[in-house]
This record gives sequence, C-alpha cells and structure tokens, in this order.
Amino acid sequence: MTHAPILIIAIPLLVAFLTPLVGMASQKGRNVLVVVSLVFVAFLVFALAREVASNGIQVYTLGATSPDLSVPTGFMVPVRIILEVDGISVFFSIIWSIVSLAAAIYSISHIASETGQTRFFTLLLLMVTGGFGLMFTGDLFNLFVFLEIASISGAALIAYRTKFADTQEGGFKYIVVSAIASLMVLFAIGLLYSQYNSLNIAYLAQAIQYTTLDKIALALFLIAFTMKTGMVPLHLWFPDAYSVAPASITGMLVITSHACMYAAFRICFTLYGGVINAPVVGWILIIFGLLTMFVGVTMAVYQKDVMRFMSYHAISQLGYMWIGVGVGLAVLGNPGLIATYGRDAMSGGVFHILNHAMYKPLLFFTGGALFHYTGTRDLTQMGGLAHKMKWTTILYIIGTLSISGIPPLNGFSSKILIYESVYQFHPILTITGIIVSILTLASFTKAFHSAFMGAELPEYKGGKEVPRSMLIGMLILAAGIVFVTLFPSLVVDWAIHPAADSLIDQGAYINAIMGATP
Amino acid sequence: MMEHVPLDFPFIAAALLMGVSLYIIIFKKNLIKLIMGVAMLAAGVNLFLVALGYRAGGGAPIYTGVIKETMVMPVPQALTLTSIVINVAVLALMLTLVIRIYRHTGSLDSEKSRKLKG
Amino acid sequence: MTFLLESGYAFWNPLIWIIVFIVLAVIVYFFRRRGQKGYKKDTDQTRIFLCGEEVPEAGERHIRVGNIYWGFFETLKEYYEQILKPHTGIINDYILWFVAITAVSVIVLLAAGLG
Amino acid sequence: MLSKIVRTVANGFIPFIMIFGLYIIAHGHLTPGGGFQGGAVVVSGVVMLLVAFSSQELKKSIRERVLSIMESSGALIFIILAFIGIGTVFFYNLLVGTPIFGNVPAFGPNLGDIWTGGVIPLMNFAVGLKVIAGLSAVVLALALFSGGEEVEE
Amino acid sequence: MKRQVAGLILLLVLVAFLVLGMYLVHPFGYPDASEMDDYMIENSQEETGSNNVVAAVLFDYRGLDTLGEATILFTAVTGVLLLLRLSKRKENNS
Repeated sequence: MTHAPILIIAIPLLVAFLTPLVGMASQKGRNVLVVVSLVFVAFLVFALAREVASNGIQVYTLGATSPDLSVPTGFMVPVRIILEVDGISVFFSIIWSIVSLAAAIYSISHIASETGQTRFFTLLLLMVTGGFGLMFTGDLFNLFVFLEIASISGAALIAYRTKFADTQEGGFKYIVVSAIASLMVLFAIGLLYSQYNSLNIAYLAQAIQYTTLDKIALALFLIAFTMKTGMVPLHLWFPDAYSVAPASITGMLVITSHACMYAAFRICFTLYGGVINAPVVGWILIIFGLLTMFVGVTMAVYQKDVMRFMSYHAISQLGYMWIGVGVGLAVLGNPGLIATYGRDAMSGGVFHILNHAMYKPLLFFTGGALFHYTGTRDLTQMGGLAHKMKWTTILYIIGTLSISGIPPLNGFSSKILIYESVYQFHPILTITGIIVSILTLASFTKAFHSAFMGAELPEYKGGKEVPRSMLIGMLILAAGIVFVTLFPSLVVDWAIHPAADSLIDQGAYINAIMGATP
Repeated sequence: MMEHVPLDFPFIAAALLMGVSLYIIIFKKNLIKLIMGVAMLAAGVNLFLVALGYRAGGGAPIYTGVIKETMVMPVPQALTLTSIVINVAVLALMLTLVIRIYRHTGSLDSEKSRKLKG
Repeated sequence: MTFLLESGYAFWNPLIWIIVFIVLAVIVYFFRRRGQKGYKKDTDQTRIFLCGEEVPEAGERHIRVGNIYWGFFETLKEYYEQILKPHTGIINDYILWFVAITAVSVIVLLAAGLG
Repeated sequence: MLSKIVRTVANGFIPFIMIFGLYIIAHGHLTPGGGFQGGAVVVSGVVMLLVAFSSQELKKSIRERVLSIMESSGALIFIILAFIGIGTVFFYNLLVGTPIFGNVPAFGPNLGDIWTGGVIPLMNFAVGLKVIAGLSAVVLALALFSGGEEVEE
Repeated sequence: MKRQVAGLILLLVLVAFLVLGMYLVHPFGYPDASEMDDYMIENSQEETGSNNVVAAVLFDYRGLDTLGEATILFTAVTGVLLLLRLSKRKENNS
C-alpha cells in the first residue's frame, strides 16, 4: 500500500506501452486491457484515499532506500523526486479516475468507425498518466514534465478525426498555447531554482523570500496555469480545441483543465502560501472569475454549435470555482475570516469542481451522442431527436438541471455554499452568480428545445439509440451525480473539507517532507 | 554586485531571445514562422537553464579521466536535456499538424485557418 | 443525518425537495387523468388543427435554434458586437492576450509589493 | 534520389555513424552522452540515407510495424528496469554491488570502468533503442506523407 | 492596428521586466546556493556507481523525469503516426 502513489502513475504508463503490441494481436483484447487497467487504477485511488484520510499526507521518495526517507540522512535538502499526496491531490485524482474510466468505455463505440484506434487508446492512457502525475508530484520540474505529457497527448487526440479541417486547426491551437504556457512555467521554475537551488515544493515553500524574482515567477506561474485552465481573457483557445475533439476526449480535457487549476492552487496556497500578498492575488482571481462567469455564459447563449456551446458553459462554470477559492485566498492571512466564511467559500469552490467534473463530461458525452446520431454539431440542423434517443434525452435533462443549479440536484448544493459564503465578502459576487445561473438554464433550455423537442424530422427517421458502451459511459457519470445529490453532507465531510483544509494548512505539507529538519 | 554585471551576458541574451521569439509568435502570420518562434522560445529558456548551473572555471561533472577541481552543477544540465527532448517532441507534433492544415486549406496563413471563431 | 447539508448559515435537505417533487407529480397526474378519455388515435381527433389551413411539414414546424431568444440578442446587440471583437480565431492574438495579461499582472504584483 | 556520388558516400559513411552512435549510447555513464544523444546520432544517419535515397527506397527496407514494435519494447524495458527496484522503492538502483554493471568506483577521478552504474547503462540502451526507433519512424512518416502517401495504422 | 501597438508596448514591458529579472539573478558563474548539486557531485559515485554525474542525475536522482521524457517522445511519435494515418480504412483489411 505504500507504493500506491507510484503504482497509480506507473500502471497506466506500462499498459500504454503494452497497448500497441496487444492491439496488433486483437482489438477486443486491447479494449479489455485498457478498461481493466483503468478499473484497477480506480481501486488503487480509492485505497490511497482511505490511507490519506486515516494516516495523513503520504510521501513517496523515488529511488531512495526507503519510501519515507525524503531527506538524505545527515542532510538538510531533499535531493530526489518526491511524490506527496494530500487531501486535495486525492480529491482531484478520484475525479480523474472516474471520468477517465467513463471516457474510455464511452470511446470504444464512439470511435468504432475510425482507423487508428490502437494509437487512440495508447494516447488516452498516456493522458491519464499525465493527469495523475500532475496531481501527485511534489516536485516542480516533474510537474512541468507531466503537464507536457497531458498537453501533447491531448493535442494529438483533439486532432484525431483527421478528415475534417477544423480538428487539425483546433489541435494546432491547443498545442501552441500549451507549449508556450509550459515554457513560461519552465522559465519560472528556473527563476526559483536560481535562488534556492531546489525543485521540491515543500523545501521551496519553506525557503521562499518573495523577492522580485519570486513575484515575476508567481505572475508567470499564475497566468500560464490560468491560461491552460481557460480563464476569460485567455479563454479564446478553449472552445476551438474542445468543440472539435471526440466527445470522450473533451470530457477528459475538462478534467485536465481542472488539473491545471489544481496546479495553480498548489502554487498560490502551498508554494507561496506563507509569503504571498494574499488580498491582491485573491482579488485578481476574483475579478478574473467574475469575467469568466459572465462572458462565458453570454457567449454560450449565442452559440449554434452544440459542442462550442457546452465549452463556453465549461468556461463560465470555472468562474464559480475561481470565485470561491479566490475569496478563500483573499482572506488567507486572517484566521478569523477564514473560520467565518473563507473555509466555506473554498469548500464551495472545491465542491463545485467535483460537481462540474460529474455533469460537464456527461453533457459533452450527450453532445457526442448527438454527433454520433446526426453526423453534425450544428444545432440548426437538429430537431425531434427525443423520439429516437430516449436515454440520451433523460441523461441530458439530468445534466441540464444539475449544471443550472436546480434543486435538488448536486449543482445547487455547491452553488448555495458559494453564494452564502461569498455574499459576506462582497454581495456583487453572489448576484452575478445567480444571474449567470439563470442564463445557464435559459441557454440549456434553448439547446434542449432545438435538439430534442419538436416533431420528428424526416432526415433522422432511420437512426436508433447510441450503442451500449456509450450509454454505460454516460450512466457512470449520471450515477455519480445522483450519489452526490443524495448525500451532499457525506461528500462534504469526507472529501471536500479535507481538500480545502489541506489547501489552507501549508505547514502540514512542509512538515511531511522537512519534518526531520528544523 | 556591480563588478559582475558584465558577466550576466548569458542571462540577458536568454531574456532577449525570449522577447524576440515572443514578437515572432505574436506578429508573424505564417504558421511555419510561428513554429520557429516557439523553437526560439524553447532555446531561450534552455539557455537560461543551462547558464544557471555554470560555476566560474568549472569543468564537466564527470569523473572519467582528468578533471578540473571545480565542477559545474549537474542538475541544470539534466533539466536542459529533458526540456530539449520535450521540445523536439512538441515541434514534431506541431509540424505534423501544420502539414495536415496545409493539405486541408492549401495555405499557411494563420488568418486563413480560422474556421473556429466566435 | 447524512442527507442534511449544513452550509454554515443555512441547511438544506435533498429529501425534502424530492418529497415535494413527488407530491407535485401526484397532483399533476390527478388533474391529468380527470381529462377527456374519448380520443381515438390516428383520427382527425388527434391531428393538428390550424383553422383549416393545411399543416406544414415537420421541418417547417420546428423552431430552429437561430430563431430562439431573438429579442434577447436584439436588446444586447451592442454588447455582443463588443464581446465578439476579441474572438478572432487567429492563434497570434491568443498569444498576444497571454503576453498582455502576464505583463499587467507582473506590474500589479510588483506595485503591490511596493505599496 | 540523389546522384550516384552522394549515394556512394552515404553508403560509405553510414557504418561509422552507426558505430559512433552506439559508442555514445554504451558509454553514457562514463563519458558525455547517453541514450538520447546516441540515438539522435544514429537517426542522423537514417536521415542521411533518407536524403540520399528516396523515401520509397527506404520504405522497402524499414517497416513501420517493426519500428513501432522496437519503440514499445524499448519503453517497456525502461519502465521494467524502473519496476525491478520496487521491492525497495520504485527507481531504486538495484544492480549496484551485483555482478552485472555493479562495480562501484572509488571516489574521485578514475579511468572509468564499463561495469559500473547499475541500471544506468541498461536504461541508456533502452532509451537509445526507443529514440532510434521513434525518431526514424517520425522522419520516415513525415517524408512519406509529404511524398503523398499515408501511414498504415 | 491599435491592438497591435498596444500589444507591442505590453510585450516590450514584459521583456523589460525579464531583463530586469536577469540582472537580479545571481552573477553568471557564481551561484548563490548549491547544496543539492554538491550532494550529487559528492555522492553520485558511491550511490549509483556512475562516473558521469549528469547520467546519475538523469537516471537515478531524477529518474521519473527521464521516464516522463521518454514517455513524451513516445507520445509524440504515436501522435505523429496517428495524425498521418490513412483517414479511411482500406477495403481488404476492413
């Protein structure tokens, strides 16, 4: 069990290296191998989550004589790569394991008519590896490497349907943006290394001085990661890349953007947590979050392409998370305010990440089902599809009610946390949030009417419901939505509050590695 | 540290290289030139990284044969090696996508390949 | 009580909502089955009636997405003209935005450090 | 397909390039270089062949399938070498002190013993195999595609 | 046009900050701190048995980075071969 962190990273990698060899032998065996390995990884993730919940932060030192020997004996500085898993990492990895499993199952029949399926699944597993490594590593340069793995595999998968021109364009935009953001992150890592001669996050958090170079590095980290996340002035690549990818990959890309959000949290709260000028950075995040919510939803109402429309909604939902966590960051230096509403705001933001990671991939999958049925993403050519796609319609309704915060579904339970806690920080945030929620419901109603309602169109009479594996992939996420809907306080107590506390409590993260040294 | 300022030349060169490459990426509409800009940006970052580890009068950190007394720091060299290979991979994928775009649209102008907008 | 969510200042319980929805559904069903039962399928009783005009085809009957919320976009025309301006799908502009926001945030952070 | 002189010179040079690349791979733990660099050198020889002879000529002798099998096996060897240390810790250098590459040099400058480094030389070989196969596959695929053909899946 | 000028100005501002930062970095050739690297130079021979400290760093101290690096190369090769594949399946093997 002590090897769980590295096994979760290494097993998808091993299976990804095996997949081309197995795929030459048989296609079905390859699919079985991929799904079974992802199920096994999901079990490992849940076991690791229980371990973290009971025994606190897990540290794994690679290549040392013992996994918990983070600092060499008789030495003050960690020299090896260290994986450090705390509440927020485990929270994100649970989301990532569930969504990647659903996406893999969904892909099997979603790409059944295409060529190059073996390489598709290889890249999907590599993307899973990159996400897990991004969430578990405690080393800055290693974080950059895994970020690149996720970006490159994501770009290749976005451009998977090579016979359309727009897919190539979307993949090119994605990889250019990712490459430049990653290079800026690498430059900032070099700035930190030049001063403190270390790459370990815990050691840097202990030694950091917040000099001018650290401020430049913080700006580069923050803007690069928020661009990868899709924050509004930098969101322009986001719909281009997400709307053209295969639907299963779009569902996974949502979680990779959440993983970049995790990296931004890690930088702000853990690396710079002790010295950061919290109100300024918190207000930067809050203002960007307001812009993100409003511009995203207004652009979404305008869209006519179903996947672009959902991508803009993904952008606008990110705003809730930035606002919740930004309020928590803005009051970070003030324990009284943290206890009053900061912790609730951060819990709301983190809880909204969980809910968004459940219903947004579900909605993308239903959009992919529409594409699978009609062969187009254009809403103006759709209509009356509810006559033939009953399951897809039901799942779309579940996702719609959940994303627009209709009680009793889970979207509401996180939004109420955000509203009530953020209102005490500044009322305008809550008001904007409610307006955005209303516009979200309106735009999804519009899409629902134009795609599913109405008389059955003659050109779509012949088709039938999407294949079973796509339905299974969607039902996994719908089951997650129902679970979070029914047991909100269970989820909040066991997953959300530990995650938020591990963000607030910087000392624990440092002591887990530097504990032996004064 | 004024007496050391002239010695800072590699860092300044890295910063200027990054600036020039950012200018290319922003203002050149040709996709191949854009890829060249990304490669130059990577070169600037790599130059900065590898210049960090230099010690005055240091030799390569290898114990085979005759060596100097002072060795340069090994970690920045390892990081630079890794990032060079990563950038090779990124450039290969970018060029592939550009070839595909050229097959589809018949042009390398970034203003012509804007089917996705709004 | 695992159903109860304490949000710090209020609580809410999905069970209450579910029960309310079930009750509403029962009431709706009650009213619905008090309606006419004499209709026969596939006769003129169930066909669409437009004052004697002939009913258009399914394709024309369906309101397409372009025609929904027309007034909304008409009211916010200026806003949409402004907001669509940055969305030129040119990759160079994306990087331009990135560089601009980075420069601004560097200035903000350094200025905050001074003050 | 270039002129006869170029092809003859390429034929003459290719063994030296290959041997130099393999030398760099094999001595990665003693001298500057390693798997990536040596693999790049070997692939430069492949690129020279590609320039001298046409890509169709090369396609007859090098098959995509073989290249991807080589690459996967190289990556698998690498990660398995990392896995064998998992009795202690992942990436633990298990072979130090064993007969295979297990000698430990005394501290300070020495002439270099090929049997040192533990798993490092083996990892260098794995990475070299992988880089040779992968980069030649990329170069060949790009050349063939710009020549008008497409790669089989 | 106005957008281009504003972008150019902001780019110059960013480059100016970068050059300023470069002056604040430690003078070239005289690093501020080097505990980690000194530890590696001292102990790489007895811990990994490798004369080449850079190789020791690549494959032992920071092995996961090199594994990720090889993975990235694998990813790029797979992606290139995926994107250059036949876009439609041939009849004989379908």
